[in-house]
Amino acid sequence: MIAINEIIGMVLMAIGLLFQVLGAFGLIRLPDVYNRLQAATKSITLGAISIAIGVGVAEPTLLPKALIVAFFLLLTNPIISHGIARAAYRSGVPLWKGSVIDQYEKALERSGKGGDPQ
Amino acid sequence: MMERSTIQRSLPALAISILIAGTLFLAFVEIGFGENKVDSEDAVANRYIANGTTETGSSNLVTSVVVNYRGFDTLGEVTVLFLAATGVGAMINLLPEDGKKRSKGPKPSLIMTQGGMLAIPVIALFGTYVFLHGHLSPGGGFQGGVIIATAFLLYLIAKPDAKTSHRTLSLSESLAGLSFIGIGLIGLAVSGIFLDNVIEGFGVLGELVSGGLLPLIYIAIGIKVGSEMSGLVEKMRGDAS
Amino acid sequence: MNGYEWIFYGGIMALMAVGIWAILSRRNLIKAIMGLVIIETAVNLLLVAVGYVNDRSAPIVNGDTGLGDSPVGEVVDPLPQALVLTAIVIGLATTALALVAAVGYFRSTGTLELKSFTYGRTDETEVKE
Amino acid sequence: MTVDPVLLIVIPLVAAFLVPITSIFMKGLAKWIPLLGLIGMAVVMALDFGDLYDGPVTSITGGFGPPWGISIIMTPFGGLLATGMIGVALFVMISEIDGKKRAHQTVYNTMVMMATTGAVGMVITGDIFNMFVFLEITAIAGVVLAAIPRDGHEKGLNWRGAAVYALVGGVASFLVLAGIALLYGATSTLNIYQIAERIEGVDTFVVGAAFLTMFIGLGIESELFPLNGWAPEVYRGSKWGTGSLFSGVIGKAGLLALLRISFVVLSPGLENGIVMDILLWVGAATYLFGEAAAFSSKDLYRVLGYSSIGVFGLLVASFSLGVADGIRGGTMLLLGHMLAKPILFSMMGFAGRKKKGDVPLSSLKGLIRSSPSAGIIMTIGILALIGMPPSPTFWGKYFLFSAAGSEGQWLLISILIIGTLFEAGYLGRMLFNIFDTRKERKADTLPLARGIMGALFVFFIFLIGFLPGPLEDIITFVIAELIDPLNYISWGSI
Repeated sequence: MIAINEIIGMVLMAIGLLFQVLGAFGLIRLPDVYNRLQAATKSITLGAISIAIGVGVAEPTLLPKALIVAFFLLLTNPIISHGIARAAYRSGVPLWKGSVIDQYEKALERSGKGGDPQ
Repeated sequence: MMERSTIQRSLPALAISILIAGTLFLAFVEIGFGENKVDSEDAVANRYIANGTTETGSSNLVTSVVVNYRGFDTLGEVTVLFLAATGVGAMINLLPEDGKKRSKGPKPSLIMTQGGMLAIPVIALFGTYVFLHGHLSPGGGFQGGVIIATAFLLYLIAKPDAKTSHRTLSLSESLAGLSFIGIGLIGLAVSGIFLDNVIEGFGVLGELVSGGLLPLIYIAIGIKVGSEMSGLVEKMRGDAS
Repeated sequence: MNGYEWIFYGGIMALMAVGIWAILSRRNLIKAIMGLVIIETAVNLLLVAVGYVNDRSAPIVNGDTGLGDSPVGEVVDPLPQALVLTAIVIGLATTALALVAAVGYFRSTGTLELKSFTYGRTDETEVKE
Repeated sequence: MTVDPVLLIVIPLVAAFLVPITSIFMKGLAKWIPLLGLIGMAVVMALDFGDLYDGPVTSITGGFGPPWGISIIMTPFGGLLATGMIGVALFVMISEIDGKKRAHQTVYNTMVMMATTGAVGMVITGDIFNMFVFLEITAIAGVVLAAIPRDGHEKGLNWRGAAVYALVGGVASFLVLAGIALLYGATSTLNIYQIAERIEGVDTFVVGAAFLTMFIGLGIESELFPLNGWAPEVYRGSKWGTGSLFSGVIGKAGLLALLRISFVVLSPGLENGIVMDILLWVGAATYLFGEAAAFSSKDLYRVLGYSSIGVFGLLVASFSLGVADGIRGGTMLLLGHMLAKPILFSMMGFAGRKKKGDVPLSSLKGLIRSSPSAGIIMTIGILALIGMPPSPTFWGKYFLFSAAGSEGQWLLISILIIGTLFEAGYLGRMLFNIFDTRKERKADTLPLARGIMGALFVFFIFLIGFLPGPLEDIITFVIAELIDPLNYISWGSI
C-alpha cells in the first residue's frame, strides 16, 4: 500500500518533469535568445520547484530542505535570467524578426542614451 | 550539404571513435555493473567500508578516502588547481591585443545588485558550512571552495566596479597550500609518514569535532580552492576591462 | 548480467564516442574543446558506475544525508567517488587552459580553425640576416 | 643515507606555493624560488642515489601501507630517470641566468619546476591513479610552457602549440583514466604491483581494452607514431628550454609509464609477447618517421623536435626487444639523449635568438668562428647524438645492434641503419653549417651560465662514455624490472 503523501509527491514530480521537458523542448524550438530564455526560466523554474516540493511531500524528512531549495530557486532564477536578457540586449543580440514589441528600447529612449531605466 | 573534405574527415573519425568506445563498452560489460565486489577480502575498498569510520574518525567515507587513505592524491589535485590558476593568469597576460576597444558596459540594474547582495552572504555561509562539515555530510573542501567562489563571482557581476585585493587572494591561497603541506610534514616529523593522521582518535564519531587532522586539512583545502577559483574569476575580469 | 550494463555503460560509451568523434572531425577549436568536455563527463560517469553496488546507499555512515542511517558495511564503494572528485578538478583545469589557448590562437590568427592538424605545413618567413 | 623520497615531491610543492607570497613581498627573489626547489630535489636525489644500488627506495604516505594507501616505489630505473630529469631541468633553468630581464620569467621557472615534479612523480609513484594525477600536473605545466613564446617571437605559433597540446593531452589523460577505471573494475585495486599480481586472472579482452587506452594515452605523451602530430607544433612555437623539457623530461616520464604499464602490468594478462611485438614495431615506425621528417625539415626547432620523436621510437623499440642487451642499450640511449639533446637545444637557441619566426639551418653558419665555445660544445653534442665513441649513445647503439642481431631481427636492423643514415644526414648538415666560415659573422659571446652548463653536460657525456661500468649495477635492476614482473611485485609489497 502506497501512502497518500507518496502519491501526491509522485504527481508533483511528474508535473515538474513535464514542465522540464517542455522547457528543454522550447530551448531548442524557439527562435531567438529572448524567447528561449522564457522557456529556460519560466517553465524550468516551475518544473524544478515542483520536483523539489514533490520530493519533500513524498519523503517528509526532506521537506524543510526541499522548501529551502524551492525558495532559492525562486529567488535566483529570475534574477539571473533578467541579467542574461539584459546583457544580450546590451551587447546587440537582435530580436526575432517576428517580435511585435520592444519595450526596453522605448524605456532606454525615455531615460536618455546610455542611461539605465530603473 | 557537407563539404567533401568534411565527409572525408568525418568517416574515419567515426570509425575510430566507435572502435574505441565499442571496445571499452564490451570490456566494461565483461566487468559487470552493480555487482558486489567490495565484500571480498581482496578489494581495497573492503577496508575503507569496514574500518573507515574507526580508523579515520570520519563518517563520510569519501572524505576519509580523499583526505586520509589517499591524501597524497589530494595534494596533487590541489597542485593541479594551483597550476591552472597560475597558468591561466600568466596566459591571460600573454594574450595579444585584439585591437578592439572595450567600452565600459552600463551599470548592472537594480534587480541584479539587490538580488545579488541578498544572495551573497547566504551562499558564502553555505560554502563555509559545506567545507566545515566535510567529514560528516556530503561535500568537503573542494565543493565548499567552489561555492564560496560563486559568491565572489556573483559579487563581481552585481558590482563590476568593485575593487578586489589581488594581494589578499594570492596570500590566502599560498598560506592555505603551505598549511596543507605543513600538516603533512607534521606527520612526517612525528611518525615518519607523510600526511599521517597523527591525532585520529580525537573526538566522537559523527560530531563536528572529530576526525583528527581531517577537518583541518579540509578547511585548508576549502580556503585554497575558494581563493584560487576567485582569483581565476578576477584574472578573467582583468582581461575584459 | 542484469541489463543495467547496457543502459549505463552503453550511454556512457555513446557519450565517449561523440566526444572522440567531435575532436577528430572538427577543426574548430571551440567545438573540439566541447568534445573534450564530453569525454571528461563520460569518464567521470564511468568511474561512478564502476563503484556502484546494487541496493546500497551513499557512503556516509551515521551521517546527515536526510535518508536515515547507513550502517557500517552496507554502502557503495567510496573509492571511485573520491577519484571522481579529483578527476573533476583536473577536467576543470584542462578545460580552462584549453579555452585560454584558444582565445590566444584566435587573437593572433583571427580564426578558430586549425587549418591542419598535421605536420609538413610550411609557412617559413624569409629571415633577414 | 636514505631520505624519504616523498620529499622529492614535497619540496618543489612548498617552493611553488611560496612563489605568490614572495612575489608580493620580495619581487626580485620570486623567480629564483623554483631554482631553489629544483636544487632541493637534486639534493634529495643525490642522498638517495647510493641506495638505488641495493634496490628500490620506498615510502608510504597517508598512514596506511599499500595497497590501501599510496606508496612510493623508486625503482632503480625510476631513480636513474628522475636524476636525469632533474638534471635537464636544472640545465634549462640555470642556462637562462645571464643578467637579462625576461618577460614571464617567474611563471616560466615555476612551470619548469612543476613539469619536472610531475614527471618525477610519475616515475616514482607506486599507484596507478596517483600516476594519472602527476601526468596531469606535467601536462598542465606543459600547456603553459608551450604558450610562453620565445623572446621576440610573435606569430601565434605558441598559441597553436598550446591549444593543440591542451586538446590532445586532455584526450590522452582521460583515455588513461578510462583505462584505470577498467583496471580498477577488474582487479578492485589501484596499486600497480597488486594489479600486476592479479592481472592473470582477468579476462583477456578486458586487458586488451586496457592496453588500448593506455597505449593511446601514454603514447601521446611519449610522442609515438602515429600519435605525435601535436609535438612539432609545440617544439616549433616555444622556447628552446620548453623543447628540451618536452624531449628530456615530459616525454621520458610518459615513456617509462608506458613501459611499466605494458610490460610489468598488462603483458602477463595477454598472450605471450604480443605487447612486446606491438611496441617494437610501433617504435621502429616512429624512429623511421621521426628521423625522415627531421631530415626534410628546414626549421631547426622542428628538426630537433622530430629528432626527439625518432629517439623515442628507438627507445621503445630497444626496450621491447625483451632481452637484456636490448634493455641495456635502451638505458644507455636514454642517458645519451638526455645529455645531448639539451645541449643542442641550448646552443641552437643561442645561435638563432635574433631570428623572428622559424630558425633556418643557415643561422648556424660560421658559429665556430663567431662563438668558438658554442661551436665546440654543439659539435660535441651532435657527435654524441649520432653515437661517436666514446658517448653513451655509442654504447647504446652497440648493445642494441648486438641484441637485434642475436634475436635475428634483420628487418629491425635495416630500419635502424636507414634511420641512422637519415640522422647522420641532418646532423651532418648542421655540422657543415657550423664549420662553414666563408661568410664573416660578428663575434658573439656565449653567456657564462649557458657555457658552464653546456660544458658540464659535455663532461657527463665523456664520463659515461669512458666509464659506463659503475652504471652496470643499476642497469641490472632495470633489466630485472622490465623482464620479470615478479620483481616489481616483490618490490611493491613493502
